[in-house]
Amino acid sequence: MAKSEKQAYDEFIKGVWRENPVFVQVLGMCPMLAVTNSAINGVAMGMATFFVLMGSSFLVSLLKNLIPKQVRISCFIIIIATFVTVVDYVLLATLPGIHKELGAFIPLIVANCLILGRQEAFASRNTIRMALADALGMAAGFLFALVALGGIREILGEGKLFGISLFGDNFEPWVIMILPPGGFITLGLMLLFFNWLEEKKKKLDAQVAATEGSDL
Amino acid sequence: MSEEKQAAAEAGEPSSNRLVGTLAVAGLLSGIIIITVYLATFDTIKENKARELREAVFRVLPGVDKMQRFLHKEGALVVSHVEEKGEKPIYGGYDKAGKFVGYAIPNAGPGFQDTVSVLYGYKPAERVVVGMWILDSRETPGLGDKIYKDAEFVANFDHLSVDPKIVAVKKGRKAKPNEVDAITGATISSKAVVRIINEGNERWLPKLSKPGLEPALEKVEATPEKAEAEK
Amino acid sequence: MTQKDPKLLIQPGPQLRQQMTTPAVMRDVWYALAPTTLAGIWFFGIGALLLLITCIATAVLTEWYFSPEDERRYFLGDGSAILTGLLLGLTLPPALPLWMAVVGSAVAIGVGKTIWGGVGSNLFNPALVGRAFLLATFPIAMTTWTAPGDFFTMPSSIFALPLMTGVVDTVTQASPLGLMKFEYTDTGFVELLFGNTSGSLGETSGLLLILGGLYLWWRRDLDWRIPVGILATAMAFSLALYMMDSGRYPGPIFTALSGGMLLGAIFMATDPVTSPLTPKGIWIFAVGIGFLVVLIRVFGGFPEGMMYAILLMNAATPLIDRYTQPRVFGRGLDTK
Amino acid sequence: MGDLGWIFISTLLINNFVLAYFLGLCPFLGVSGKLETSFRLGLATIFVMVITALCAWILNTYILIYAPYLRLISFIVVIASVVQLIEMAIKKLSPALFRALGIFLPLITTNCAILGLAIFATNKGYGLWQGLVYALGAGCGFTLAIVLMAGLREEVEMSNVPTMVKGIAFNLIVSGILSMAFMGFAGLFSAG
Amino acid sequence: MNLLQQIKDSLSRNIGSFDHGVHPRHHKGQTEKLAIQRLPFGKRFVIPLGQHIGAPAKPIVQLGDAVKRGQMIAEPGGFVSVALHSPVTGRVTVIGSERYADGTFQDAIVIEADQYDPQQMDVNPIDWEALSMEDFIGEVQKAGIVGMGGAAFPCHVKYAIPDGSSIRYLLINGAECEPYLTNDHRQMMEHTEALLYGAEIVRQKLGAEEVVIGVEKNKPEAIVALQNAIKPGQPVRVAPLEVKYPQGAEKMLIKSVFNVEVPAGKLPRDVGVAVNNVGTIIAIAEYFQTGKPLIERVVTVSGPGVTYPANLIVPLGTSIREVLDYAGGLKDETRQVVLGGPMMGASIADLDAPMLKGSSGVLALTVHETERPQEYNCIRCGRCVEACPYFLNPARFARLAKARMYEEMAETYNVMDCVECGCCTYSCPSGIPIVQHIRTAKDHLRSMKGKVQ
Ligand SMILES: Cc1cc2nc3c(=O)[nH]c(=O)nc-3n(C[C@H](O)[C@H](O)[C@H](O)COP(=O)(O)O)c2cc1C
Ligand SMILES: Cc1cc2nc3c(=O)[nH]c(=O)nc-3n(C[C@H](O)[C@H](O)[C@H](O)COP(=O)(O)O)c2cc1C
Ligand SMILES: Cc1cc2nc3c(=O)[nH]c(=O)nc-3n(C[C@H](O)[C@H](O)[C@H](O)COP(=O)(O)O)c2cc1C
Ligand SMILES: Cc1cc2nc3c(=O)[nH]c(=O)nc-3n(C[C@H](O)[C@H](O)[C@H](O)CO)c2cc1C
Ligand code: SF4
Ligand code: SF4
Ligand code: SF4
Ligand code: SF4
Ligand code: FES
Repeated sequence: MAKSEKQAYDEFIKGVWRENPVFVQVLGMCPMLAVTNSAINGVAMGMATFFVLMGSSFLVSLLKNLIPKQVRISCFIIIIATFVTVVDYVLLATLPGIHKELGAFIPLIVANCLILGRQEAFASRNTIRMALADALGMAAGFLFALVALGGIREILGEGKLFGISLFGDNFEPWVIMILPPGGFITLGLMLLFFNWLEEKKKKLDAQVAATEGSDL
Repeated sequence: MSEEKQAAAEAGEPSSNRLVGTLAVAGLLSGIIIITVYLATFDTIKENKARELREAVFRVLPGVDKMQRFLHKEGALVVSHVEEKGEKPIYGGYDKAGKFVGYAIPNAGPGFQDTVSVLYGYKPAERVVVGMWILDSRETPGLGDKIYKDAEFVANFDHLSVDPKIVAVKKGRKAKPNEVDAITGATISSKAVVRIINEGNERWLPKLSKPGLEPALEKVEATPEKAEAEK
Repeated sequence: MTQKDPKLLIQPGPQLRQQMTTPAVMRDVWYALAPTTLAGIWFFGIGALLLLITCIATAVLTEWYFSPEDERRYFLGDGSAILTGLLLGLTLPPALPLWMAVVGSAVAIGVGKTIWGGVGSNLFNPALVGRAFLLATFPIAMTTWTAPGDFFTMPSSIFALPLMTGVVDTVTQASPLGLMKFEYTDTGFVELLFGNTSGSLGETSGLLLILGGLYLWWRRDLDWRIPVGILATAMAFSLALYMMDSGRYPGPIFTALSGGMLLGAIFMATDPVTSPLTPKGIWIFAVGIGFLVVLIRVFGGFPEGMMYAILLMNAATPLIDRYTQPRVFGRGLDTK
Repeated sequence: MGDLGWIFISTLLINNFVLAYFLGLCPFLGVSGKLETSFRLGLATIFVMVITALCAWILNTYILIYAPYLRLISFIVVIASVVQLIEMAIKKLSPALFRALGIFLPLITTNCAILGLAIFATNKGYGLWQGLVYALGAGCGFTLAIVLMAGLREEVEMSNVPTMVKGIAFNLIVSGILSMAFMGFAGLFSAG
Repeated sequence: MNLLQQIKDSLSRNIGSFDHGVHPRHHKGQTEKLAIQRLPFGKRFVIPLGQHIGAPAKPIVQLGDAVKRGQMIAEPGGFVSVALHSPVTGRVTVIGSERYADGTFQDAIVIEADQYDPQQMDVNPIDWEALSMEDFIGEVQKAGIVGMGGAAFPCHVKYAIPDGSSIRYLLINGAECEPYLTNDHRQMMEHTEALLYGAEIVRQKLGAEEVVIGVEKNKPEAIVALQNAIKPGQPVRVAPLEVKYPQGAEKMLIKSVFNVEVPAGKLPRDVGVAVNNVGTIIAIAEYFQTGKPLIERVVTVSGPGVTYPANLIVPLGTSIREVLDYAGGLKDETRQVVLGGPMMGASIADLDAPMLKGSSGVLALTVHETERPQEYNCIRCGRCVEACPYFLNPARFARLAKARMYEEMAETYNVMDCVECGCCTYSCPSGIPIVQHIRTAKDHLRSMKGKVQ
């Protein structure tokens, strides 16, 4: 029991950090770049994706034995599209303001390769429990990335975070951050930062290995 | 366990019937879910939309309390309650007493970045624009978006003569009743708004009913949005 | 005296080299820009000098910081970072807060150059990448033009605190292009030629820019086809428009002398790194820029299109180069 | 006509699907390594987009007014099947064309640029001709962007981009610069 | 051909020049006024068996054999190969590996000179007019004559015209576009008669209509000397050429003189032209006049590192050291010694290596010439593109080669058409050794091709 709990936890952490869908696997970029010009939009998009991912992972792993191989992709897409439509309507009914901001990009969650990819690679081969842990991790990682990107763009672009002003009235907004080039460049630089961390870690590991080697 | 084995055996050679069947079931299932959610949210969504429109109309036509949709058909304005494809409506606003106040006219055109959708209020009796609101735009945050965020600019349209046509001038140079102070740094967007309104006027002014002969306020219950509002 | 057996060098041929070196080319461009720079400082005052120094210093520091440790000397040795900083500075409005210049210059070198692998590897003009970034980031500050004043003017806006808006306290004045685009007013030929107009630091005096260009051409550092192609195309295009409606469209002389046209055509489009290699390609490049400038100036949303025109053609340069390879000697002849 | 012209210019340059809307990024970043391939992918995209616009218009006009809630699912299913049918037809009728474009078709059918096209065209309320021009503009815009990108990347292939930067991070930053350059087209033909 | 094309052609007919190329300072002043001298015979002569293009020669003497000056010591190893002769009377002391100028070892025959022999040769004129074409070619091969223009390509191979082609012009290459070198220049002035005689032999044998001697305009005395020597009615003319490197590359020369481009991968004979260096023609003349095979050649010894620059007749096989010593030895500042011209020549590793049939010059260079600029990244300035006489894209070669994309260099950019003239490296402000990159690429491509076959 404890072991499987640990496993589930591992799956979760893997998605949030080690195999972060955006920063490490670079998946699901289109729907994310377009809407992440503020942290709150990032949260909204992240939550929408979260819901779709959890829902479809659950259904797919539940039905995995009933779906024949040949039509599995079609079935996955139908399942995903269903959840996306649900999210679309629910958002439209409950949070029309947010829905207006995210606009046409909500339906595009269907095309997010992250979701289909998880179904194909994980949910359709694992127990419901693990599938949910994996979905939770991936969705949380995606949410984290969206909020981080949206946050940076909002802080520089408007001097605010979640709508709260940070620098006072005299702040000069960095308009580009909210514009498309800002999205590209910020994500590029963030990936660069992750590469740099990775490189640094590798160097450190190599050093540690070297000193350990000499000790022996 | 044995079931699983069987399924695995079947997975090798499932009949095409089974494939189609699975898809059909999946489609059916998803259809059911979607329709359920659709029905559950339908009313709220409809109301949200109607409220949004109403708020916009009330904003561009001060003093208005009730509204109805008009279409231009066979040379005259007629009241319409159902959406019809391809026909562009305008809205008539009436005060508490049910007296006609003015029209709210939507129009759209290219702005700095993408299409800008404008709704503006027009009083035919005085031939003035009495309000302007941006329904949708992708203008640059901090610059172009001042066309709706900058109250000063929006106030330009509170009493604006349409004769001979509206003109945008450099900020601070407004002198005539048909002139608009453009936003510094967003001249293009400002001019776009003016152009869109001028185009709307060109299209609609000749089609409007003679002042005083506007269609009267019909039975209020007929408009769904009114029904919602009364609840 | 004869040596018994000298220690002989083995080097691959050819053993002779012409005298020009890359750092010397870069230095020539500094010299060519010197008159323009001094004039800019003369017109816009010490504030402008501070702005230029800030740009250059940031450019050099950024280059130093990002270049590999063992190659730093070599990366800095060519002097192109100084040039990028200088050219960026010359394209900025004189009252721009210094902290913004720091941002622009760091972006110019960091994003425009070092991530590509340093000098020679970048495919976009670094100074213009920096400027495009600044324009999209601080559109208002980047389009607030001040009138030329006396030498000791120092707009307080340049000392705005980092991240904060600068309040421009000197006389602001629309640039000749702004006047043209939004009010259809022409600026006189003489003013444009001698540079007593508002605008970017380095773009105001047409005469000095042309002088610098002639110097570079004489030193064979510059491909004459680029400025000539750009100016000819732009002037022809605007002449055609001018003949259609002279009240509304600028004439060819105004087009050639206003805004960044000369600075861009002579010093920025000619950046060898980001322009095509082949003679035919260079013509296509130049004509493309000339066309795009007028298109953007006259029909687009910005009063000035030089920067975008150059960046767009930079993007197309690899394609141009690829499809304009010269006919190799002895190939592609009619076979008898 | 002016309207159609503006729709085309706008989607081609000002509101380029890739550079301003972030749509079609996977092929844009993934397949832009080789010029030749990119160009053919671009052509295939134009083709699929035009088909999509047609399908979307038919669906919108004849089916979705009765069942708006099926929009997303029907778009996906119909576009995917129509493209598949056409793919089969091309394979039969013109094997050469199939070799040139066909291999890309499955890759594109489910991507977000195609779906986005259908959804945007619907949201904007475009009619048949407007929708087709919109699709043409979007497809050509995609082709323009990916061909430019491929040219840049082929060139960069030979230069010494630091290893740490190489890869998606670099491509994103280059896209950013390209997107910045395309900002120069903003406001084109709308200044009035 | 339509009228437009004709007008275009006549406009582009810049006779005497070709497009692109470079203008290095020519540094010929040091030696151009110095008459050709004879280098005294040394002691030891090293004759490498493979000093020409093609198959190495096969020794026909034994260790210890006594040989006479001009005696054949090795016979051709195949059709594309020539004979070797002893430059002195003496004794064969070694048949085996000897150091070559580039530092490698090659099979060679070493001859120790007989110190007391007067080194005279009998005069044995050959009646060339009576020879059949086949015999003529055989004689040229037997005489060991190779191209003296630098490539050392067996001369008789050029004369073996296959059926179907014919030669209209014999083009004598007196361009001497390499800086420093003046050996062709001096030969044209001092051996004018021999040159014209040799030209007549080759012209008649090849059935050519006319002999054209291409000479760069920086050798006016040579042009005058030739023009004075040409008899009225003789089908020989001198074509003055623009001073420009590589005017002497045969395809450029043909372009300059006839305004004809030799198609890539084709030979001059495919456009009806045979090209020979001045020295080559003179060697032919000497052979048929006196029976003396190719056992010596004219060499320019020059460069700022040489004490007394000179134009010397050097017996082949003499060590470079002896040649330099005769010219007063190397100055202290010398950093590099080059065999051939400064553009195409190679720097040598060992002064004891022998002079070869293809060695047109020995140059001693000092720090000033040998210091290499700091290498920077290519800034795409296009100077190399504007320099390449073959209209290739050297900048692209350098980049592709650095990225090891050799196949693309060949397929898209025709790297194999490059003649390694060095104009690109010469003109590059970033100090990129482009030619070196090109050589690496070509080597790689050739070895790949070898593997595939
Ligand atoms: C990044 C950026 C975004 C801009 N966005 C807008 C915009 O949305 N609307 C607009 O009218 N002008 C916009 N502009 C400014 C225009 O390009 C143009 O300079 C301006 O309209 C000129 O107005 P002015 O003469 O009042 O300064 C933008 C400029 C930049 C650099
Ligand atoms: C770049 C280059 C430059 C050359 N320059 C000369 C020259 O100046 N004089 C010359 O006789 N041959 C020159 N050659 C060699 C000629 O191309 C050609 O091989 C020669 O003239 C043929 O005559 P040969 O076989 O008698 O030597 C040059 C070759 C190259 C590739
Ligand atoms: C197999 C082969 C056959 C050749 N045949 C001829 C020929 O018939 N006529 C000719 O002028 N040159 C011939 N050449 C020589 C070349 O054209 C060229 O002169 C030689 O490679 C040296 O040229 P360079 O001194 O310019 O480098 C031949 C070369 C080779 C490798
Ligand atoms: C004629 C000439 C023009 C140049 N123009 C620019 C320029 O506009 N912007 C710039 O950053 N560098 C310029 N440079 C410098 C250099 O080429 C540039 O920094 C490289 O792009 C860096 O790789 C120029 C150099 C020369 C020789
Ligand atoms: S696969 Fe699809 S969702 Fe994923 S990054 Fe690519 S386009 Fe975006
Ligand atoms: S390069 Fe040298 S060998 Fe060749 S022609 Fe010129 S001088 Fe003669
Ligand atoms: S060495 Fe080759 S590439 Fe360079 S200039 Fe000469 S022919 Fe052209
Ligand atoms: S000459 Fe050198 S720097 Fe100039 S393009 Fe050629 S290789 Fe590059
Ligand atoms: S193309 Fe946009 S998500 Fe893949």
